[in-house]
Order: sequence, then structure tokens, then C-alpha cells
Amino acid sequence: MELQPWMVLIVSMIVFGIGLLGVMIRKNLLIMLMCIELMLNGVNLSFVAFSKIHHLIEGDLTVLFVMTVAAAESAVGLGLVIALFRTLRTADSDQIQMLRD
Amino acid sequence: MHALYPIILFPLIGFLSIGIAHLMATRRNLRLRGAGVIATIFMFLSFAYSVFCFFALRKTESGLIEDKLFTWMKLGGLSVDFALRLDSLSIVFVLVITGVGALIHLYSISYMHDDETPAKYFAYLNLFCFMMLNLVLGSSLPHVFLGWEGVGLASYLLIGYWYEDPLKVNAGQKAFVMNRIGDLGFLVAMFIAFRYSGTLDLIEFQKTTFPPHILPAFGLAVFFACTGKSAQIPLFTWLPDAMAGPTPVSALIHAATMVTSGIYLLTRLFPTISSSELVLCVIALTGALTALLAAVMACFQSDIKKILAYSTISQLGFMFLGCGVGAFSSGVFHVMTHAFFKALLFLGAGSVIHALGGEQDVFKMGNLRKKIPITFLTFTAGWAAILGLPPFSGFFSKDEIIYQALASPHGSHLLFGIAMVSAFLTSFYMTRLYVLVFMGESRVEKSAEPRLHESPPGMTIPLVILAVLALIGGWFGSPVHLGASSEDGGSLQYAVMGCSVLLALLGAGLAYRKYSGRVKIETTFDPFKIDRFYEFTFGKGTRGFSEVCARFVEEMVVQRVLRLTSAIVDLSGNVLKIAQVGSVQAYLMMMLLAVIAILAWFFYGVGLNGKL
Amino acid sequence: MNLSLFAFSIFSTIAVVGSLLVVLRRNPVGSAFALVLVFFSFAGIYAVMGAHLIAALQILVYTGAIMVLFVFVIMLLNQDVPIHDLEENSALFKGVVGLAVLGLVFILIKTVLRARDLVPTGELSDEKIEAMGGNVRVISESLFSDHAFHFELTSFLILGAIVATVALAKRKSALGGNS
Amino acid sequence: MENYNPLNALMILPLMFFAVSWVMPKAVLKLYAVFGSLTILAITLYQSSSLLFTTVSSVAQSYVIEQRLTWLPGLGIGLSLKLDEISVWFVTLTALTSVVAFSLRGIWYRKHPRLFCSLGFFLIFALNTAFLSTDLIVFYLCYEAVFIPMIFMVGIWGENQKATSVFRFFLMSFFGSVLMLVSIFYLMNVYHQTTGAWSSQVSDLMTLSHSRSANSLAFAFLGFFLAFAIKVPLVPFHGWLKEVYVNAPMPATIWLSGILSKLGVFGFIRFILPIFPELCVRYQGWLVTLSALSVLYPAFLAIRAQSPKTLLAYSSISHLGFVMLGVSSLKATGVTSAVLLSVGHTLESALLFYLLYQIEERKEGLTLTYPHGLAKRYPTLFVALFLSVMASVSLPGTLNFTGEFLVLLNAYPVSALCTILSGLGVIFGAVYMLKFFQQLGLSKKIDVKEDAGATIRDLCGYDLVLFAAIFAVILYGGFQPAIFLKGN
Repeated sequence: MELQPWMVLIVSMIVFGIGLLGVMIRKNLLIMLMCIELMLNGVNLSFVAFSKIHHLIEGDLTVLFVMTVAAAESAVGLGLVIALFRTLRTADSDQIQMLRD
Repeated sequence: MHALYPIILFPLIGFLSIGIAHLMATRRNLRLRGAGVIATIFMFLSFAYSVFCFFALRKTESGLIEDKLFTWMKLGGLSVDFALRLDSLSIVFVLVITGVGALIHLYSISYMHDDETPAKYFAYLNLFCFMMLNLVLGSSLPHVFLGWEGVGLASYLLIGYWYEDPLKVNAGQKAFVMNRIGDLGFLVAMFIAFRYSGTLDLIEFQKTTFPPHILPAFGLAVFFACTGKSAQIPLFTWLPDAMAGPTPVSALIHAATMVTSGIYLLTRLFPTISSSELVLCVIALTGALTALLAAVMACFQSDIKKILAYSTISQLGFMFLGCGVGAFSSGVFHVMTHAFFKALLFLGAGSVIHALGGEQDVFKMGNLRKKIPITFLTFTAGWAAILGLPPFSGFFSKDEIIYQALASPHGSHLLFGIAMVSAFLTSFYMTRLYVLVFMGESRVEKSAEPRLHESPPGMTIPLVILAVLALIGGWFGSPVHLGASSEDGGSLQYAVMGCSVLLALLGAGLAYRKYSGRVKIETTFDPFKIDRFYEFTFGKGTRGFSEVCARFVEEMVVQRVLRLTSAIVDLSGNVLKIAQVGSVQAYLMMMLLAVIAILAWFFYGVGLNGKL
Repeated sequence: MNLSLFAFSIFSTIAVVGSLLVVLRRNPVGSAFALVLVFFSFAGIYAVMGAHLIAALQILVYTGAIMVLFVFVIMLLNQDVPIHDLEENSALFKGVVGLAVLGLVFILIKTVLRARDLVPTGELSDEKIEAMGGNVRVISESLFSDHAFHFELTSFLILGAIVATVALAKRKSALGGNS
Repeated sequence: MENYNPLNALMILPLMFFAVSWVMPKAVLKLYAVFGSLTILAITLYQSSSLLFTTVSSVAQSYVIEQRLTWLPGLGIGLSLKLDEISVWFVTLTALTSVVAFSLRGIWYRKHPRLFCSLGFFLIFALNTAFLSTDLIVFYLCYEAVFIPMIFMVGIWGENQKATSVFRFFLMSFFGSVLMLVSIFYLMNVYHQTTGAWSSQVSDLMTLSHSRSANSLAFAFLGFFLAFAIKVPLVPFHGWLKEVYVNAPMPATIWLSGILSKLGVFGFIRFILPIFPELCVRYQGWLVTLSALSVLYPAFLAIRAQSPKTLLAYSSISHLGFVMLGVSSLKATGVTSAVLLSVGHTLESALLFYLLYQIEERKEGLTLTYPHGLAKRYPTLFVALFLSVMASVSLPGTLNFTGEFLVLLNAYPVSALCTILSGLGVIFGAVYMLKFFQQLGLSKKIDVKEDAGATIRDLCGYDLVLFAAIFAVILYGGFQPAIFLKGN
């Protein structure tokens, strides 16, 4: 039995799901950010898998771009966490609801 | 072809130059002198040119001079030229306007000598003459309407000339609005005319035959317009109030020219108007009733100008009666003679007021004949003319109308009777005025006594000229020949003539008896209370209705619906706000569920029919 | 079962377990290390699949850059203590979320399994890529020729991120607080 | 440059001024705004001179400038512009109104001047594009874009109850325009079903009236009608207007009454009449009745108005009722006269609001409950006010009279009753405008302090020239309306 791309896809979906689960049930902003990274990784993996399936190179390219975005995102996201923590002394997402109402 | 535009150009130049100069002077806090002289010169130039045109007109074969200036409106089938047209009817009016107008300009120079802003006054006066000339020279209905509204504007400005007095301003506003009410009739008449004839040219559109059911509507609309401008029932109440303006204005606008434009219009449209029996009947009856009503009201006034104002309304009633019985030429004849003697009377009254330093109450005058002899003599001429004493001008024109009211195919005994009673009342109230002012004992206030003086020549010269015209003006006969023939009626006419002269003398005698000795002071009394009736019905009605609109319709319905809508939006916002819990997890949860739902629908909902 | 499949199964097991650890660890530091584990195993999967460039970048970018950032922030904010936010959520909520996520994953897996029957539309099969000089070369050529513009655009993105981060870090009272 | 279309200048120029206004030094900003709007006016006049100043219709047809740029080819949406004898007036009026609005001193300069300036230029851009566009979607976008500066202007520089008024303005206008959007989609969909192609071009959608029954288009007709009726506004939909006019800063009021209301009129002429000819005929009675109501009812409200701005706001609705009466006569001549009257109304209301602002700047004229007696102290201002009031009561010799007269003349065969009722509006117009004029200008002000207004001089210089220029157009149109009527 060979390594088939669909197997990779299943793994990617599972990791994506676990990341999503984490975003939803954790309230610590840092961990939520990590879980978002998990989700992004899951998607990256599926890109590579689809690239293999379709015999295209664009999937791999997209992963490169996603990585750039992810780096930028985590930089800004962590900057935000720091800024928020400075003002509110917490990293709990439920405590941050100033825009409500 | 002959150029006509100089007639209207002179007053226009006068208006613009004096107006702008006045404005520039006021900005620099200067008082402009000499404006009156310039305005008067322009009017005399215009008059001279009109006389020139008069002779030119007599030389033409068609009896018509037309001067097209430019195309005004052109849309679809409509084509309106801005053209002047002179014929035997309009030349009468042009000569009266420019001639009497020039005299009144001359008179005004002295009369307004002490005024603060004479330049403004003369600018307005020139504007009025310009508009009035447009009215009578216009070749199409919109052009006449231009003048029609323009004279209303000038009248508004001149009535409210002393604008710091709210009463005067209100009088001006009243005049403008009531004229506007009449103007609606004019507009409707134009719409009807255009709809059924496709043109608005004064001559062209009358060549078409209107459907019989539309003819009365057209005629009544025109007549309604005339009641506004010429102060007839039901729109006459503005004219007495219009006396708030300077006296020469009353003489020019509210006696000699503007108020007669209704007669002009009816006469101009007489082929169409006179083809409807109903319209003629309404015109005659309204005219007769106005003549009677105004004459009665004149008997109860104590303000010298108000008496003359009611007298004007009454005389206008006579003119309409003349038109209504089909004797358009008699109406126009009376317009001419009336212009002379009523302008004379008003200017004489102005001279009296001037002499007394602004006093207008006839019960504070008396025995002035020695003090102001020229005014007295000329006023006598005017008085005799309006009474219809032969050989003064009023005799010829008024008696002809009274005679036509009886003899014309449209006339009747009723109209004749009303006319006779009105004529009697006319002589009564005019003699009352005359006696109270010039005869009897002096009731002039002691303080005013020493200042009594005859007016300067600038005022007396026009008086004399007008007195001469009032004397001989009737000998020319009617200047136009339209409608019912005014041929010699034989013995009936002489009988009517004799009757009316007798009645006039009777009225004069009664008034003399009553007012020549010691008189009981009468205060102004309004027997019909029409003004108050209008105020209570239309005035209050309009304000009340606007109040209802604002309070109920606007507040209760329109704004409430709007508030309700905004409340609904608010409410739905509040409902949806519940979802905004402020917790990221909750938002994610909603998003997740939505994504699942969409995916499930996408893959299993659509896919159910065989795709997946 | 060949070598690549074997390696793949090892890596994927580590990845899944690591992911679970990321989610379930109380201490952010623990989560961070589990995440590193996941990143490494993903790099392994990429390598097994022949995407060598991505595998290398995965380690460089994620583990090298992003993870360092995370750890820095954790230390900076003194978050290296157990956090009991997981217990704050009600069991019901967690259950519903779990079910929903499961459902989503189920749908996704069901969907991607269709990929088994897909006919390749592109021309760059593994063999061809080998012939053209390998994965890295092909990607690079494509990146710097066809997609050069997009590549340049990402530099703007990063520039923006730098500016934003500096701005956020600099402003003491970024949210109007009075610290 | 061979593809350069002159119409682009009408859109690009305002955008350029919009952008540059952000970097202008505040000291020269006012000058910049006036200069910018004058430049736009000059360019507009130059670009459209061949259309504008001709009096012949047949020639005018060939001057129609069209251009097409596809944007979403799949849906047939694209930027297609057309400058014809109708839109040319509205584009010119946009520029002219903006000159007047920007010429107001002070009011917007106190707070965020750059923002105001740029919003103004953005407004010109959006209006120009809306008036030029023959593509419904593009028109809709610009129609909505016009709200943005308006809402900002009222919201930031407005008075007392700006929040409520902005909200209502937004609510009602948005209500209408969303309906219009739905109707546009509906029409496009019907067109797709009929022909198999997508298009949002008026010229394409016009053909629907041949192929589809009137009933199937009734829904879209209603949507368009509501949108434009609210915009104009016609009477039952006028609820938002008073508050907005009164609370808006004066330049915004000038824009609102001068040109935004004309957007609704333009919509009726450009879109409703050609796309739904049968429905227009079917509901003509309603259109005419609503127009007559829009003339009369606001006139009654204006009679009891306590503040000059309220009065002018109502008078504006009343005059627009006349315009709509001309449109709803459904005749080419009626529409032409409605456009003519639109021009007259824009000029007249811009002048009145402008002068009212001048009066308010002299710390006067905030209420009509007592006389102000301006005549004595500011004679030129008073004369200017008088002339504008005379234009407003449509005295013969002004553009407004020509317009009103022709409108009524064309409406009379349609409905004599409604025409006469509208004619009553002329009378009430005289009543309330004279009240306005009298209370502001005439009589004596009670307890007037002699040198209260001595610091500010009479109307002069630039203001006077501006007034004279605009009033000259009104007078010119009063006697020579040929270029407005194009020999139609």
C-alpha cells in the first residue's frame, strides 16, 4: 500500500478540527492563537495534498504565502495580546468586550 | 412697420438707472437728488413717443402696428413672441398711462420732496409704468400676464413704500395676494386658450371657436382675473387698504391705470367673451353690484383717500357693467374719462393732504376753498365730472353706460336700476366729500392752521392740466368701437340722460344740506364687514388649515409613521443585539454552526438528487 | 506498507496527539512545546510527500520564528503557569462544541474523500517535477516568474505587520486605558 | 490618448480635488474649495458647451457623448456615460450649486475643514457620475455614495437634533434605495429571462416594456417610484426633509435642496419614464395627484413656519411638486419644462439659502416671529433677497415663471383639476414668501441696536458678484428660455 494523498487530507482535516476545537473551548488568548496556527497548518497540509492530487504546483506556492500571512498574523496578534494585557491585565478573551453595546 | 419698443424702453431705462443709482447711493449713505426729474423726463419722452405712435397708427391701413422684439417661449406647439402690438384700444391706454403717468411723475417731484428716499419711489413708479405698458402692448397672453403680475409687484412695492409701518406693508401684501388669487384665473384662462386653440397670441387664439361648454369657463376665468386686478366683487377689499401708499401712487395705480387693466383685458378678449351670454351676464351683474356696494361703503368713510378708493371701485363697477352689457367701447370710454377725473381727484386730495400736513380725515378739514384756491377749483372740475354734470367728461361716458344697461340687448331694468341708484349715491358721497373739505366751517386743528398753504406749482400744474382734460375729455367720444353699437338712441337716451343728471343733482343737494352747516362728526363705519368676513373665513381658514396640516397631518401621521419606522428599526436592532454577547467563543460557535449548516446543505441538500 | 506510508503514519500520529496536547494542556508553555512537536511532524509529512522546500520552510518559519515569538510573549506576560480557563466553560458547551466540530470534520472528511477519484488536471506529476529538477526548483521558478508580483505583495504585507506591531508595542495606552 | 473621453474629466476632476484637499494647508482651504468648484464649473461648461448653448434639438442629439467601459462583463455591468440635453443641466447645476455652497464663509471652517472640503468634492464626483451614468448599477452606487458626504455633513457640522435627523434621513432614503436595488436586480433578472443576456443598461432594459407585460414590471416600478419619491420628495414621503434641512449646515442644505432633490427628479426622467412607459400611463392619475398634493400641502405648512429655514424647506418641496407635475404629464414638452423649472428652482433656492446664510452671519433672521428690518441696514442684501423672493414666487420674467407656466400648461390637458390645485400653490407661495420677506426685510426691528451689525458690512464684493451672476441666469432664462427648451 502506497501513501495516498487522501490519507494526508484526513490528517489535515483532523488537525484543523482539533485547532478549531481549541479556539472554541480555550479562553486564553495565547492558546487561542496557537490553535489558529494549528488550523492554518492543517489547511497548509491539505494544500500540499491537493497539489499532489491535481499535479499542480500552485498548492505549494499557496502554502508559502499562507506561511507569510501566518507569520504576519502571529506577529500582529501577539502584539495585540501584549497591548491588551497591558491595559486589561488579562489574556482572557471573555474579559475583553469593550465594543459590546 | 414701426418700432414700438421706445415706449416701454424709456421707463425701463428710468427704472434701472435710478434704481441702481439709488442702491449705490444708499450703500454710501447718500441721498440721491434729481431722480424725480430724470424719471419725469423719461415718462414725458415715452408720452411724446406714444403721441408719435398715435399719429403713425392713424396712417396705417390695418390699424395695427406690431413690433416683434424676440421669441420668448417655444416649446412643442407653443410659440410665444415677445412682441408689442399697438391698435386703437391699446393706444388709448398707452396715452393715458404715459400722459397721466407723466403728470403724476411731475406732481410727485413736489409731493415727495421731503421724503427720505425719493429715488426709490421714482424707480418703482417707472417700473410700474414699464409693466403697465407691457400689459397693454403685449401681443400674447403670457406677455399681458407679465405686465399683469408686474404691475401687481409695483403696486405691492408702492403700497408698502413706507415699509417701516407694518400696516402699510400688510396692505401691500394683501394687495399682492388678492391680485395673485385673481391671477390664477388668468393662468387657467391661458391654459384653456392654449389647449383649445394651440396658440396664445391675442389675435390668433380668438380666431378659433371654443367648444360651447368651455367658453363660459374661459370667460369666467378671465373675469375672475379681472376682479382681482380691478377690485371687483369678490376681490375688491385690497383697494381701500392700498391707500396706504403715497397719494400720487393711488392716483396713478389705484385709480387711473392699473385697476382699469381688467377692462382692458375684457375688451381685448371681447370677441371670445361676448360670445357667451352667461359670462356677460355675470360680468354685468358683478359690475353693477360692485358699483352699488362700493358707493354705499363710500358714504360711510371719513378718510378722504378711502372715499376716493371706494369711489374708484364703484366707477370700475360701472365700467364692468358697460362691458357686461356688451358696450365695451363705453367701458373703455369711461376708463379714459375716469382716468382724468379720478387722477385729478386723487391728486387734489393729495394737495389737500399736503396742505394740511398729512391729515386725511375729512371731518378735520372744511372751508379750505379760500386757502388753497387752485386745488379747490380743479377739484371742483373733478367733482363735476364724476357726478356726470354736462359738459364734463363723466357725463358722456357714464350716461352712455347707464343708457346701455337699459337699451343694449344684454341690458335689463334691474341693471339699469342698480346703475341709477349707484349714480345717485356717487353724487351723494362725492358732494359729501367736497362739501366737508372745501365748504362749511373750518374744523382744521389749530396747530395745523398756520401751515396751511397752496401747493407748489409742480403740483398745481398737473392739477390744472387734468382739470382741463376732465372738462373736455368727454367730447372726443369713445376712442374705440367694439361690441354693442353706441349709436344715437334718440329720445330714450335723452330721457335717461335727463334722469341721471337730475338724480345726480338730487344727491348733491341732499349731501350739501346735510354737511354744509355744523356737522356731526362721523367715524368710519363698514356696513358690510366684508373685510372681516374674509379675514374670518379665508384668512382664519387658511391659517387654521395650515395649523391642522402641521399639528395633525404632519405630526400625527407623517412624523408618526416615520417615528414608528425608526422605532421598528430600533427594536429589531435591540433584538439582534441579544446575539452580540461579547464572547468570542459564542461568535465562533455561531459561525461554526452556520458553516456546518451551509456545508451540509451544500453537500447533502443539493447532493441529494444524485450529485454526491 | 512501504517506508513512506510508515513514516507518514508515525508523523501523523504525533501530529494528532500533539494537537490534542496543544488544546488540552493547562500551561501555555506546555501547549507551546506540543505545538513545536506538531510543526516538526508536519515538516516530516511534507518531506515524505516530496515537498522539500515547504518542509524546510515549515521548520524555519514556524518553529524558528513563530514559536520563538510565542514563547517570548508567554515569558513576557508571565503566563508560564497553569491556566484553568478550560474548566470555566460548562460541560454542555464543551459537549456541543465537540459535537459540532466532530460534525464539521466528518463533513470535511467525507468531502475530501472524493478526491480519491479526481483526475489530475495539471501536468506536473511527480515524475515530471523530478525531470524538471526537483520540487524546490520548480516552485522557485514559478514563484519568481509567474507569481513574482504576488511575491512582492507579500513583502508589503510583512512591512505592514511590522509597522502594526511596532505601533502596538509602542503605545502605552493603546486602548484608552490608564496604565 | 485617443481613447480619452471628455466626460471622464467630469469625474476625475472632482476626485483630484478630493484627494488634494487632504494635503492643502488650512489657510488656503476655503480659497481652494471655491477655486476647485469654479474650475469644475468651468470644465463642465466647456465640455458641454456644444450641448448646453444650442437651441436646436435635432443638432443636440448628435452631441450626445457616450462611452462604455465594461466592469463586470458577465453581468453586463459597466461604466457607460451619456451627456445629453437632460443630464447636461443636472451636471452643470451640480457644479454651480457647489460653487454657491463652498462660497459660504466660516460655517464649515471652524471644525475639520479638510474633511468638509473633501466631502464636498466627493459629493460632486458622486453626483456627476450618477447624472452621467446610464447603467443602473453604477447609478445606484453613486446614488448611495451621495449619502456618505451628506450624512457626515449633517452629522458633524449640523445643529441641534442632528442625530435624529440624520437617522431619519438615512432610514427613509435607504429604505427607498434598497427597494430600488432590489428592483434593479429584478429587472436584470427579467431581462436575462427574456433575452438570455445580462445587462443593467437603461437602453437594454427599456426594451422590456415591449416584450413583457406591464404587470410583470409593476413591482420594479414601485421600487423605483418609492426610491425617487422619497428623494424628491413627493408628499407622503417628505417626513425626513424638514428636520434634515433645518439641522444641516447651510452648505449641505444648499446641496440638498439644490441638487440632491434633483437626483430624484432625474431618476424619474431618466429611468422610470423610459423603462416603464405603460405603467406610467396607468398610474398617471396617481402621479399627478401626488404632485399636486406636493405643491399644496407643504405650502400650508410653510405658512405657519416659524423659522426661515423651515419655511424655505417647505417651499422647496412645494416647488419640486411643480417639477414633478411636469414630469408626470408624461410628455416630452412637459419633461423639458420640468427640467427648465428644476434649473430655476436650483438657482432660486441656492440663492435664498445663500442669502439666508448671509443674514444669519449678521446675527439676524433666526426666526420669523418678529420683524428684523434689514432693509435699512443692509440695502443691497435686502434687494438681493427681494429679487430672490420674486424668483421664488415665480414672477414673470424669471426662469421660475417660465418653468412653472410651461409645466402647468402641459399638465392642464392631463388633469385640469390638479393643475388648478397646483395653481393655488402659486397663491400660497406668494403668501408665505411675502411673509418671509416681510419679516426679514421690512418693518422696523423692535429694540434694534443701531450699531449691532455695524461690524459686518452690506452684501458686497464676491458675494454680490455671485448673486448677480446667478440672478442674471434666472433673468436670462425668464426672457430667453430657448437654450433650456432646445426647440423641443
